[in-house]
Amino acid sequence: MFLKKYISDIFNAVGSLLKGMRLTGFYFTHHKEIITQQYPDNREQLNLPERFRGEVVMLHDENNEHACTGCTACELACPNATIKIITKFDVTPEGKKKKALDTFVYHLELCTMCNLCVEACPTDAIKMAQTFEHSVYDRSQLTKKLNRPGSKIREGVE
Amino acid sequence: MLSLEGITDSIHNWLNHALNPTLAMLSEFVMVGLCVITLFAMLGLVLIMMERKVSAYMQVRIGPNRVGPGGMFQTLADTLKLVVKEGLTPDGADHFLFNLAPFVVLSASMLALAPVAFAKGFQVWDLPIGILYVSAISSVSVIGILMAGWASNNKYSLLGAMRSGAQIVSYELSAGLSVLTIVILTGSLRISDIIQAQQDGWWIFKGHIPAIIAFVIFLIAVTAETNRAPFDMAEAESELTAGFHTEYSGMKFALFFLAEYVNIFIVCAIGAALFFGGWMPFHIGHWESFNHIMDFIPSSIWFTGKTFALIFVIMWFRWTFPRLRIDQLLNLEWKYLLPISMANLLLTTFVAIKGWYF
Amino acid sequence: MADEEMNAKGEGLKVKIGEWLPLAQWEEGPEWTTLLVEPASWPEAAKLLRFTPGLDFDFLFCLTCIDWKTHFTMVYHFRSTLHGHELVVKSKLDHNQPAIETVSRIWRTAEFHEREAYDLFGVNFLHHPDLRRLFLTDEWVGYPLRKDYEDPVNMIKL
Amino acid sequence: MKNVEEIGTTEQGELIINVGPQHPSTHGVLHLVITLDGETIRNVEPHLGYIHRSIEKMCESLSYRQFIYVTSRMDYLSSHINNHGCAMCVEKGLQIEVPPRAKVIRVLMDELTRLASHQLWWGALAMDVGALTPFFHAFREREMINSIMEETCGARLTMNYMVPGGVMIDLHPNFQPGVKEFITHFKSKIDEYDELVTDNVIFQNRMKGVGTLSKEDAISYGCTGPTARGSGVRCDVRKLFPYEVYAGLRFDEIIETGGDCFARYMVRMKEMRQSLSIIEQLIDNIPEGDFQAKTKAVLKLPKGEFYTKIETARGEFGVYIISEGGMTPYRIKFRSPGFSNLSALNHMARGYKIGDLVAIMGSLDLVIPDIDR
Repeated sequence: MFLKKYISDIFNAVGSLLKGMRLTGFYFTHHKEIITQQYPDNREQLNLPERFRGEVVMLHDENNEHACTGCTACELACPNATIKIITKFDVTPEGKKKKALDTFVYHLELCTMCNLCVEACPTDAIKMAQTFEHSVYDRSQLTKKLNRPGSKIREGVE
Repeated sequence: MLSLEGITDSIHNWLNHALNPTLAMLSEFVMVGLCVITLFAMLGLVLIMMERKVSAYMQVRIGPNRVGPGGMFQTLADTLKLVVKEGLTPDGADHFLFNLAPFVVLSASMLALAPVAFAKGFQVWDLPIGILYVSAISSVSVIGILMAGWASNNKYSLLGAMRSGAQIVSYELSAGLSVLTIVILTGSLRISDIIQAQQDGWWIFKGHIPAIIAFVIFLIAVTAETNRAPFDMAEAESELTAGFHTEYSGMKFALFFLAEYVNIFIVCAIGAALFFGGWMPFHIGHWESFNHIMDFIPSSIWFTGKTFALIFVIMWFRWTFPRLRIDQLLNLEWKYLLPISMANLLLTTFVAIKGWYF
Repeated sequence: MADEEMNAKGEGLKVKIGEWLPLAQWEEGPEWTTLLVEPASWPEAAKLLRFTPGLDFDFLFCLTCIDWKTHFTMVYHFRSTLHGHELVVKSKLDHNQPAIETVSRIWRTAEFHEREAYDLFGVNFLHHPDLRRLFLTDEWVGYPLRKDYEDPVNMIKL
Repeated sequence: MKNVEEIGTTEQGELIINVGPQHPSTHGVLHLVITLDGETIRNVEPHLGYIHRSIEKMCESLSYRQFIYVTSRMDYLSSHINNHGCAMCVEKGLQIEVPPRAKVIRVLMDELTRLASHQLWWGALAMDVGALTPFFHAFREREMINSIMEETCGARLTMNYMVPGGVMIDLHPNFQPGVKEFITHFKSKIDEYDELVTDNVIFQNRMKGVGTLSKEDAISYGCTGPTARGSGVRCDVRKLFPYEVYAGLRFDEIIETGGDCFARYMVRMKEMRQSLSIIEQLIDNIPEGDFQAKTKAVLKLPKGEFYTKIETARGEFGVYIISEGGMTPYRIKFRSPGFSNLSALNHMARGYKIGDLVAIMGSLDLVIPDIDR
């Protein structure tokens, strides 16, 4: 009885081992199953989903106009003080003073891509871009100005 | 033809003709030494590459593919890196033993290469007790491992070395007993005799049941003896970080690494010689015409093919199985492998006396 | 679970605990049946809660401390895996020398949770088997989760 | 050369070893000081705090919308579920009714997260006991879930998809086909998992009878999740205190009574199948409607205390908010499952071998940021 159990133990054990070996053997011979993505080479085929959150960018149209009113809603929504908005006062044609965006400072090194600023923006001036290769040689290069030089607010955006 | 038969003889004759016997022998020493070192380097490169590719395919990856065509020169680049790396010796280590250990391990595997028959008539030293010599020398490497573990002054290394000691001492037994099976059937310890005895068929076929059991045990035991997964207790990277070579870096680490792969090669070559006829082509009894066709394939190719097939199986083990625990490892040896191989030895003796093999 | 059922369970608990602790005080919370305990009577109360048949609060799933600037409040959340009812126990501690008896012998999980509370709030758990800092280094000065804790290096004011 | 006494032994000649903070099998910066008698473990003492960021203190200065994203950084493998728990707590305080569509989306995301977490655990456990191949096989399936998440939520690991009142963005049109493809793919692969690891005799020997935790001890140590269910404790929050749509779903609470590593292993393996069945039940029945309830721009919780619990991949995650009526919480306590599970480690590992310690830690499925917070 002992001997029978001893031998059947050995056979079951070897059987279970062979089962695993069959599986690895299958993958060894079936190279179609390989899932490696050869990253820097496949940049062209690499399609990131449109919702992918890589960094915050400000949308500019062809007239170099953006939709940011400088309301600082994004700055308040940001948990990490990633965004700093510097405002200035423009003089409207009617001679009134109006608050406007001077510089949109964005600290990429502090950003956690949580999307709260985009959610908070009332005029959809900012959005998340799909870029993800952010490495630079100096940390100061990660502090970005999102509004382009000379850009101004689009007509009609309040 | 790739056959190496006769090349050694002609070199020997030519040297003896040109020089006096002492000088001839000395120059032969030098030549053999150079050949062995070259072989070592080549084996290291090829086997590490093979391991990485095998593991990659089993793990649904591609593996090294950047350096050279298909990543072929990856190991060369790695070796280059290891050579130029600084070989650190820890502050509290025993400097002499620490630096000696890799060479002990490497010399042990170099010595074990002596009786391996690479092709027909191509063997460094066909000594009459070849098999015994190999099993004796292969246990010397444990001294190197113990030395490395102790001298590192690192508790992980020490634990790894102790495990390795216990493991190699126990698995020697069943490896030796399974080798004895073939020795009984052949009646000789000389490797060339064992290979010659398989002229009409390999022992795994001729010796049927006892030979197959012995082969399985041999495979398990040598996997354990070379510290390969699933028996890589001495390294066990998830438990002991890297075991006995935790503190080694640079070329000294590379020597350990190299010795591991050369050891695999040697045990697989011995396994091929014992069970698959070494360089002997695939012969079936007295089918002269079939045997003749098989003879057209050079003996060196037969040898390499068989050895690498066995190496592949050992790699296959490594990339499929989890590691055993140290007590389970010893249990397996003392409760399963040793009793089975002893019973198998009795069976073999019986078969050999009765002449019930082909 | 429906609110009425919860309330019924809570009332039942109050009655049951009242039998054992005639002086038990209750706090009206929105969700939990909350028992207020003096630190001095906590050891006996804890034993009662754990070992009284019908109460069997064997599962201490949350242990924390709140700094109310004037005093500390220890909060223990209990559940009974037998009966499924839940209870919160609160104990008011002195702000200058917060100390309370350990419950780590009754609920083993309290050993770690009390070490955490000691580490971050400085509450002294009397007769704790191994009261040391858990997260912070042994040399750390101060207790970070207290409201008056200031650390010019590690705390960044946004 | 120094003798052994000088390099760290106790009076009894036991060896003291630091496992971690940098060690291949602690999966992070866990530091264990273990006392060894030969190969046998006599004591395990965890030293925590290597990545303690004091998230509870951080949250005291963040608004109720902002603090949710921080909790992804605690148990990064079930970040969705952590976020979900926090969102639920805020909703409880504000008495927001979440639209049915958002509820279903949340449950779907939770279960996908649980699957991804268990897959990673499976690979990592196999790697701990020495088999490296399963790790890559597990990542192959996890990659599909990550891609689904990336498409809908915009990120792969720390999604920040849950907001108070619902979810941030509606489901991507590719979500349903993607999940269905994943289900068919994973159903065949989970059998391969069994073939490669579960049935393997070496693996079973490594796991069975190792690190036993009795039911009483599991309760006393406050263990939750698969760790406690492996010891026979009923503690699945989804069953005991159903939230969102779990009450209307058909799934089993997996209970194993072995209490050893293999029982914990089997609980998680079976849970993967249960999660698959939950996803199957919901994927075709996502109700139409809003994905987010209307909420005010600035959330202010009324004065009071709010506690919610949720079942993460590791156990019961509790969020305890004490509000003084302001824009930020007065105090937040996160009851993390890993912290309590870890406290049982010493009890479980004592008397076993070093190799077992690794297996036990693997079977506990520790995520260190979850423990350190």
